[in-house]
Amino acid sequence: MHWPIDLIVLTFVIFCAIAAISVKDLLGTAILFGAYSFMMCLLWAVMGAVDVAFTEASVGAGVSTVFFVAAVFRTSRRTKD
Amino acid sequence: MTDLLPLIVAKYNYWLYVILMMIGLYAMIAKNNLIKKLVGMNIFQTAIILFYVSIGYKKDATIPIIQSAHGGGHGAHEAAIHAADYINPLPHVLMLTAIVVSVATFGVAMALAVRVYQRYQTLEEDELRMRLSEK
Amino acid sequence: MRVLAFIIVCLTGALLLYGTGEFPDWGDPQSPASVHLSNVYIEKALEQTQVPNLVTAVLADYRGFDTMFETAVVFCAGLACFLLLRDFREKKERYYRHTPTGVILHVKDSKKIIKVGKEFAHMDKNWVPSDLIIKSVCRILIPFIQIYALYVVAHGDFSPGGGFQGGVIFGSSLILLAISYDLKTLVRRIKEKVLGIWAAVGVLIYVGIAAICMPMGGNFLDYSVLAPLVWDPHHVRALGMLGVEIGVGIAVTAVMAIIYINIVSEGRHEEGL
Amino acid sequence: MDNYPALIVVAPLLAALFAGIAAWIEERLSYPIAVIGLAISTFSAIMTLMTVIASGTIHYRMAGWAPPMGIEYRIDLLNAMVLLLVSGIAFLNLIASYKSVEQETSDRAGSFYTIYLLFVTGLLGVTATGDLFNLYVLIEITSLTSYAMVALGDKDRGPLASLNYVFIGVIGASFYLLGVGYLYLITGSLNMMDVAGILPALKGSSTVLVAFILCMIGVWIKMALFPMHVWLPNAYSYSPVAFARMVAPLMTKVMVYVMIRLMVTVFGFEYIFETLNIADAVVWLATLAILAGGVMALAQKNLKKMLTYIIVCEIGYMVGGAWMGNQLGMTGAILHILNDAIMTFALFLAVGNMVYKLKKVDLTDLKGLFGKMPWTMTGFVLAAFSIIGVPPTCGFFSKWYLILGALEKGAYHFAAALIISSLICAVLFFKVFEICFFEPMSEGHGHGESHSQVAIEEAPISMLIITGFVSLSLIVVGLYSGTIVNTIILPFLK
Amino acid sequence: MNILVILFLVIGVFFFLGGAIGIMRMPDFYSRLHPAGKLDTLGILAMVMGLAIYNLHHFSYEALLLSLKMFLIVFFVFLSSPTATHSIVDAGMRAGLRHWTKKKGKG
Amino acid sequence: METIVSVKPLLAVLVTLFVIPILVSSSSKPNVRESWIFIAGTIKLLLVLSMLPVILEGKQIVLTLFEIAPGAAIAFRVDGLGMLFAIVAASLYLVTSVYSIGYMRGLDEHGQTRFVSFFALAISATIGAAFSANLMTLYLFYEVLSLATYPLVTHHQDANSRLSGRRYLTFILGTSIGLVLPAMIYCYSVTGTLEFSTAGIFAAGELSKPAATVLLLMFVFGFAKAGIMPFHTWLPAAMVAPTPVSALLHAVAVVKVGVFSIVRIITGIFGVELLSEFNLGVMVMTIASVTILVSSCIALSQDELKRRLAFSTISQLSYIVFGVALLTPQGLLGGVIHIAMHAFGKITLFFCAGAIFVATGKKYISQMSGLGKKMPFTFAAFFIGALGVIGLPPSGGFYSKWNLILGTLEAQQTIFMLVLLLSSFLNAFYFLPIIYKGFFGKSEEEGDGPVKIQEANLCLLIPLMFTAFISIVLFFYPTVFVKLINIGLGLL
Amino acid sequence: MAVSNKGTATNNGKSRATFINSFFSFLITFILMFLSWIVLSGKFDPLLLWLGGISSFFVAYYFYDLLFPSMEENYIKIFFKFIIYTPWLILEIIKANFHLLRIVFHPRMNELIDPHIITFKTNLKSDIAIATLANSITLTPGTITVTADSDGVFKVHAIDRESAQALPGTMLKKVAHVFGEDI
Amino acid sequence: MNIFFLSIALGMCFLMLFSLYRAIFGPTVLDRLVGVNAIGSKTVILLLLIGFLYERVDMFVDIALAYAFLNFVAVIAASRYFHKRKGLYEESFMD
Repeated sequence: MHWPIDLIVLTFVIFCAIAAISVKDLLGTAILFGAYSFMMCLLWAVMGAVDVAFTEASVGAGVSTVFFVAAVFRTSRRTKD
Repeated sequence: MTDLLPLIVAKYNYWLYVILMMIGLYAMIAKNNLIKKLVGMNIFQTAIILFYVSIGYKKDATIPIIQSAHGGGHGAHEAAIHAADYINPLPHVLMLTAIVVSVATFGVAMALAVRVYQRYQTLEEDELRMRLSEK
Repeated sequence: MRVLAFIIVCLTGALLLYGTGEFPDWGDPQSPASVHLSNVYIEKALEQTQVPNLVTAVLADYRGFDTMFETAVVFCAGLACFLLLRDFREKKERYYRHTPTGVILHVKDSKKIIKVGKEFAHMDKNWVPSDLIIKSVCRILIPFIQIYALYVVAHGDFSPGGGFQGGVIFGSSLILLAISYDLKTLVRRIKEKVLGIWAAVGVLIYVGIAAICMPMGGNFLDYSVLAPLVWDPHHVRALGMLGVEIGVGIAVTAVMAIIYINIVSEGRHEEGL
Repeated sequence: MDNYPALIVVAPLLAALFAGIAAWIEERLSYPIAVIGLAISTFSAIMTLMTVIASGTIHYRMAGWAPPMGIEYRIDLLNAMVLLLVSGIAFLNLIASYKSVEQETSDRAGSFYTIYLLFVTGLLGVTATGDLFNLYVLIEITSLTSYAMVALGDKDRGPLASLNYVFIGVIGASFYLLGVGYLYLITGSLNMMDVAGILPALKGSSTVLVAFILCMIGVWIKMALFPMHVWLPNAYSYSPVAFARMVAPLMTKVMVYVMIRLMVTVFGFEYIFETLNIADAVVWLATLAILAGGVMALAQKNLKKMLTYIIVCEIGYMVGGAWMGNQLGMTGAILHILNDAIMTFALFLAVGNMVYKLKKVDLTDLKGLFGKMPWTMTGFVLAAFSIIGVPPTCGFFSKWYLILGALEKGAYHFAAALIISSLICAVLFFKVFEICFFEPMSEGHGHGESHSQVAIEEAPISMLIITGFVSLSLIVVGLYSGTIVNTIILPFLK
Repeated sequence: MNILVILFLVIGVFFFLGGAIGIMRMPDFYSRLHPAGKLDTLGILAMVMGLAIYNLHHFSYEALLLSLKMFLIVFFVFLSSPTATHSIVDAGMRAGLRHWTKKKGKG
Repeated sequence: METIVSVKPLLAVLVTLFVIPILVSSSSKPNVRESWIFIAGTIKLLLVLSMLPVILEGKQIVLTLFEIAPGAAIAFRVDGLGMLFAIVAASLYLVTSVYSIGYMRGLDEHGQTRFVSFFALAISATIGAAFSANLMTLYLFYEVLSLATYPLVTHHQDANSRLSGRRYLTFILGTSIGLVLPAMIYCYSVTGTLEFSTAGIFAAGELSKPAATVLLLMFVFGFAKAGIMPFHTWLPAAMVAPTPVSALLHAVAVVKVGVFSIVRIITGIFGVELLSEFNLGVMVMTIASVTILVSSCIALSQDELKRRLAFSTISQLSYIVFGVALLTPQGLLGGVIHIAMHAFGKITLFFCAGAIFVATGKKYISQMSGLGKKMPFTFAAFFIGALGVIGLPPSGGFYSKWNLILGTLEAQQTIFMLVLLLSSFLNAFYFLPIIYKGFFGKSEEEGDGPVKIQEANLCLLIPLMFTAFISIVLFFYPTVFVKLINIGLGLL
Repeated sequence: MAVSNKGTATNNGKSRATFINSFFSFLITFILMFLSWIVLSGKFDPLLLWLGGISSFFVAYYFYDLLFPSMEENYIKIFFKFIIYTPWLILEIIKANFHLLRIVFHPRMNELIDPHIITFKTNLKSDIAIATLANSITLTPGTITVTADSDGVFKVHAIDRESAQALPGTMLKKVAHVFGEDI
Repeated sequence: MNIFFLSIALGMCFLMLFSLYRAIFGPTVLDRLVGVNAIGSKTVILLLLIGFLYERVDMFVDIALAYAFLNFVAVIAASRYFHKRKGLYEESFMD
């Protein structure tokens, strides 16, 4: 029943992951990483893991991204790769 | 073609988890920037979570919260509960813990990255190595 | 390095793919993982623990011991961030803002101290006036986020969520406060000391509830022996879980705030984002 | 009281929390709280060990649920021994650390003790638990605390070393978690005994094989077996002394314990040595680890670093012994867990005393130390002899069993590596001794009688007493190793 | 009833589609924000409305509260979405991003 | 064989160990310290002697302390051989401690407390080795001895002693870990025991000839303290140590432990029959002979007295190995009793060298012309000691050499008899000139020395005269030792 | 809020007024919180209600000054006015959204749009009013508030001339009416 | 009706692709931010739809709500970065 959504979102997730590690700007990485977490959350929800989805939503989309941005704020956006 | 689709659906999650994990691992090993590595680390951990959650999924089953007729409070268990109706909760439990662990690690790692930057003014590994060998 | 990494990654991937060969299909209800243990949980949990959310039941009761250490991990992370980054040293250069006029004073002499009060406020190089729109909207939102977070903590038994999620959301409400106003506001409202103590107290609630079971005659974490202490002995396990979730929520809230504050200000507790 | 098994782990955790609270309210209270917590833990460990020896394996059900559903503490002889080892060493080290913590991290001592106790909790939990996933969580506690501690030690290089440690540590833990996932997928259970009961039916499954390999790689990374050892030297040598003294002897040993536990209890010898044919390769790896560790140790100029490479070398001993696939080798490996923990502890205690007085311990800083710190050096010498494998000290006896095991299996290369590493260690330590013994101190050196009149600047008495106690226990444990083998290890292996 | 639900949902999807196309087609960052910030907001409103109505299919007390809860999302989005949009625009301004103008675009 | 369980062997080992803390705590009061040493030495000797009657009755004293593994315990067993060795070591320790008081104070050495402490430790280990019941225990004390002597060898803490110490350890520790340990473990893994027994521990057919050869070679070379030729260089190097060390340890305790171990290996591990069967005695004898001859020749060319003595020691040690390797009763007797005879002879010589050094500061033979006239007692003792080493009557050395030659005849190894004779000749050749020079040579620095050369102080003089005396006594009354050996080897 | 009775007795009326003010804002916050708790929870279990009460108290106690910093304004009136304002706003939003949709789907989009920034000043005083206006502007398509400072100066990014011309216009009047301020 | 929800959900997924494109290829960081913000709003709806697919929407509303909150926090945090650190590409003036 849910497999089409699962399939599509999973593919998006892979895109996001690749993009997140290949962007040449750490803030961009942070933002894409947030997107990656959104997708993941969706994926968990699709698979019926509501608690995991909730946690991923709160952690991945929320605090993780904020920590990331905070760290980038205190360090540097520069990255060579 | 008709045989292929069920096969893909049956294993798609497992294959993609491997790919995701490879992406994460590659980033952790090959990337030059420490924060990039951290992102790789997180992707790696998420891949594992994906794996576990995929284990737990059951076709035609609902989320692992027992459905009571009127949703009413404690102890309302009228009908017998069939295991096949609910998704396996155990992997979810494990992954909750794993997510928490990963966010804790992530926080500490970020703090470390800030410290490293304070000290060396860079996060690139090759530059760090250069700084270290200077002394 | 890249080639080596690529080889390692490919080897690992090949190994994992090799392992997937004998996996049961995705979503197969008859896979070993779905029949051996989980059936017992699904069928017995409501009866034994009176908690409809199976995940919570397993998380806080059957495998409550894991969760206890998970909370300890969170506590540990907060403590680690504090230890690593907190910087108690006096700053040499200080900036002050004259609030009525908005004039910024830059004091280089460390001995000269301007009294901070209504007229003058501390600031630092990163200071920018906080955005009015964000500020006023967040002002309205934050209490709602908080009540929602508390709701999530309290309803861990019935709906998804629980201590950890609620704690994180509460923590992000504090972070939002720090972002929309400034970090000083947060630190002034909730003292660092309070956060530190609460982080420990939260875990302590968990461990305490678990440990009290031992002198009561049960095993560690065995909530059922607490029945004489609560008003509703039939639901003692659910109540035990609720208590535990509250502990988790407190600890996680405090820790998230600690981590954010320390990372964003490099441990100086000045201006953040 | 039947709750000793839980108390071993919970006492330090509770103490950690109270110490954490005390750190904010009245920092001086943290230390006594920590001491009390660890004392209770040690006492419980002793009681548990005695119970286990007297009446066999203890099954402790957390939350009162029967094993496959709930988490179980399954304490057999091996567990009990390692538990006592961990809590004992942590306790002794805590007593010895008061002064050095005061010196190194005076402004946040309370938090230091909290992290310290959490670390101990993690190690104890890893040892006591009978659940595969619980093990992972506890491994993460130990790792997280060590990350913090490593960064706290050396202000300059600590954070970077720690960050690298984070990366590798996470990879290790994640591999382990993946392995557990594969196991869970194929068996549907997480309890060690339960899994062990199901596995024999799945002998030929590729999933089990991959699960096994993943678990092993994870544990190896965590224990720093040779090619995955890169994080260890920096991490351990940059951490604060009070912590290094505990992490160095315990962390890797506990991981070796985990490996043995997985091999003996979960997968079973039959599977590993009869179905799979990788034992020879692993023994070769261990041989390489021993040699590489020794050679790299030779190249070091800093005492702490040198010792960390020796740890790498010692890990090779234990892995090799465990993978011999015979009783003698396994006996040697288990005995070496005990012995190596004690001797590394003794070494690091002595080094801690030196650091307390000298601040840094490059080899050139050690000149004339025999005159300056005779007691510390005595402890150091004894520990060094133990590492080399000089008979009355315990290091010899485990080496004895290891070589016997190697001979029985016909792994002559491993036996040779053991002997060579002994020689390398001898060279290493005598290099140190020579510097301490022959080279005059940098200030006011003279000849003849002036040597005996060197002002003795010893470390504080609390540190010395512990150093002396541990050093003596090296010999005592060595002499009683027959008893240990007969009462603990052999019954366990049967 | 179902027709109403379908109508709302289709309208919502239509708004979202507009947002998506807008994000793709608009020439610069500032103008992209217009569809992203607003069409999506309205899309959410429409779709939640549809879903809430569908939820009231089997009317009960709980279902009503649930629909209210859904509207909480809308309330929230209406507060937060413009703020977020404004915040992003402000960020762009402060970052010194120049906005696209017609002349420039043509020239 | 009747056995008695007693703690006496343990006490005999520990008594000098227990005194160490007292020594350390009384480091500021030299007189107290030295009296403690003396008391401990006396007790030790008395303890050893108190066991003598029991042993002479043909009984054994056993004591098992720690069961490490089946067949490899930390255990003591006092038999004839051990007793012989223990008596020699304990009595000479007492003598040496008197001597070292004189020597160390005479030279005003630094770190005297450290010195005496490690000395006590070393002698404990020596006695322990003598009383070992099995190879494990023997190895244990062997290693302890190696390490305890290191600070003694490098006592001066200068560059020279550093180099020597390095060489000392390299050879002693390297061989024991690299050769003895694997060999021992191999033995254990084959037989499951390490207990010494006169029949050997190997059951029939357990050991092939090549294996036995390799194993024996590993042991013989591995116990490098015995100074078999390629691994002998540590001994001359160790002569940088203060003379009491050289005297007691490098003439008696350390080197004899090495030899004693080889004796134990040949008689207790392999067993005489096995080795005879494989005809391995000849191989060992050949090695020993080479050592004897080559080191004697090197000794000839040494000018430093102590080095000459060292090389002499190397050759004399090989006599013992040689004798044991003959695998005949006479040869065994001769070899083992040479432990005692050479001990008394050589220690006398070292004492004399030390006394000369203390009194005159001279180390080289070429400087010693005419000293005999000023130090007549010393040189007389030197003469007696030299006789003992050469093997001429009326010294004990004659007795052992005589038995050795008989042994070679018994084994019908005429060539080796020639080796013995030749080496005795060489011995005479490198000792007698010293004596000749001392008594009849012309003093070089007659009159211009500011200090008048005279005999060393009594603390030095008495011990050396005493040992010289004993050396002569042993010529006339070797019966106790002979009996002990016969009991020990089961020859009776 | 943590002002005790003792403190107020000795002080003059001003502090008493502050106390009452804060108490009222506490009370309103509490009620609001409790209401949202009920909406969220949807269960009327006594335990949960108690927990809701405690939670609301907790939030209200610590953060009463966030929602209602002072009692100067007549909140209830504003609230009702705001309710009236909302449908108009939504209508406006929908209207304007179609306008935006037209732009988006127009094949020659670039000709339709003409982004530019306009600045205007209002006399709005209170932060809330400014924020409301700003958000309303943002929500009505074609325009996004870039900055709005406390002096009432607005900087708005408009996507085309047509949207820009509508500003500030009716919306300002409505908002001012809601918050009872002059235009 | 479920089929309809599923197709709507798939349509949303398809629309997400556009936002994803902006998030991945957006020329500037802020474009990515816009993309992510748009993804966020779609996800909220998707979550609700999944809830209907599971017929347990009461459980999914919580997630959607939390999601909306936290997306907001993240976006605010990311855009606040530019309030403090000026400059789109290069490093700011700090230290």
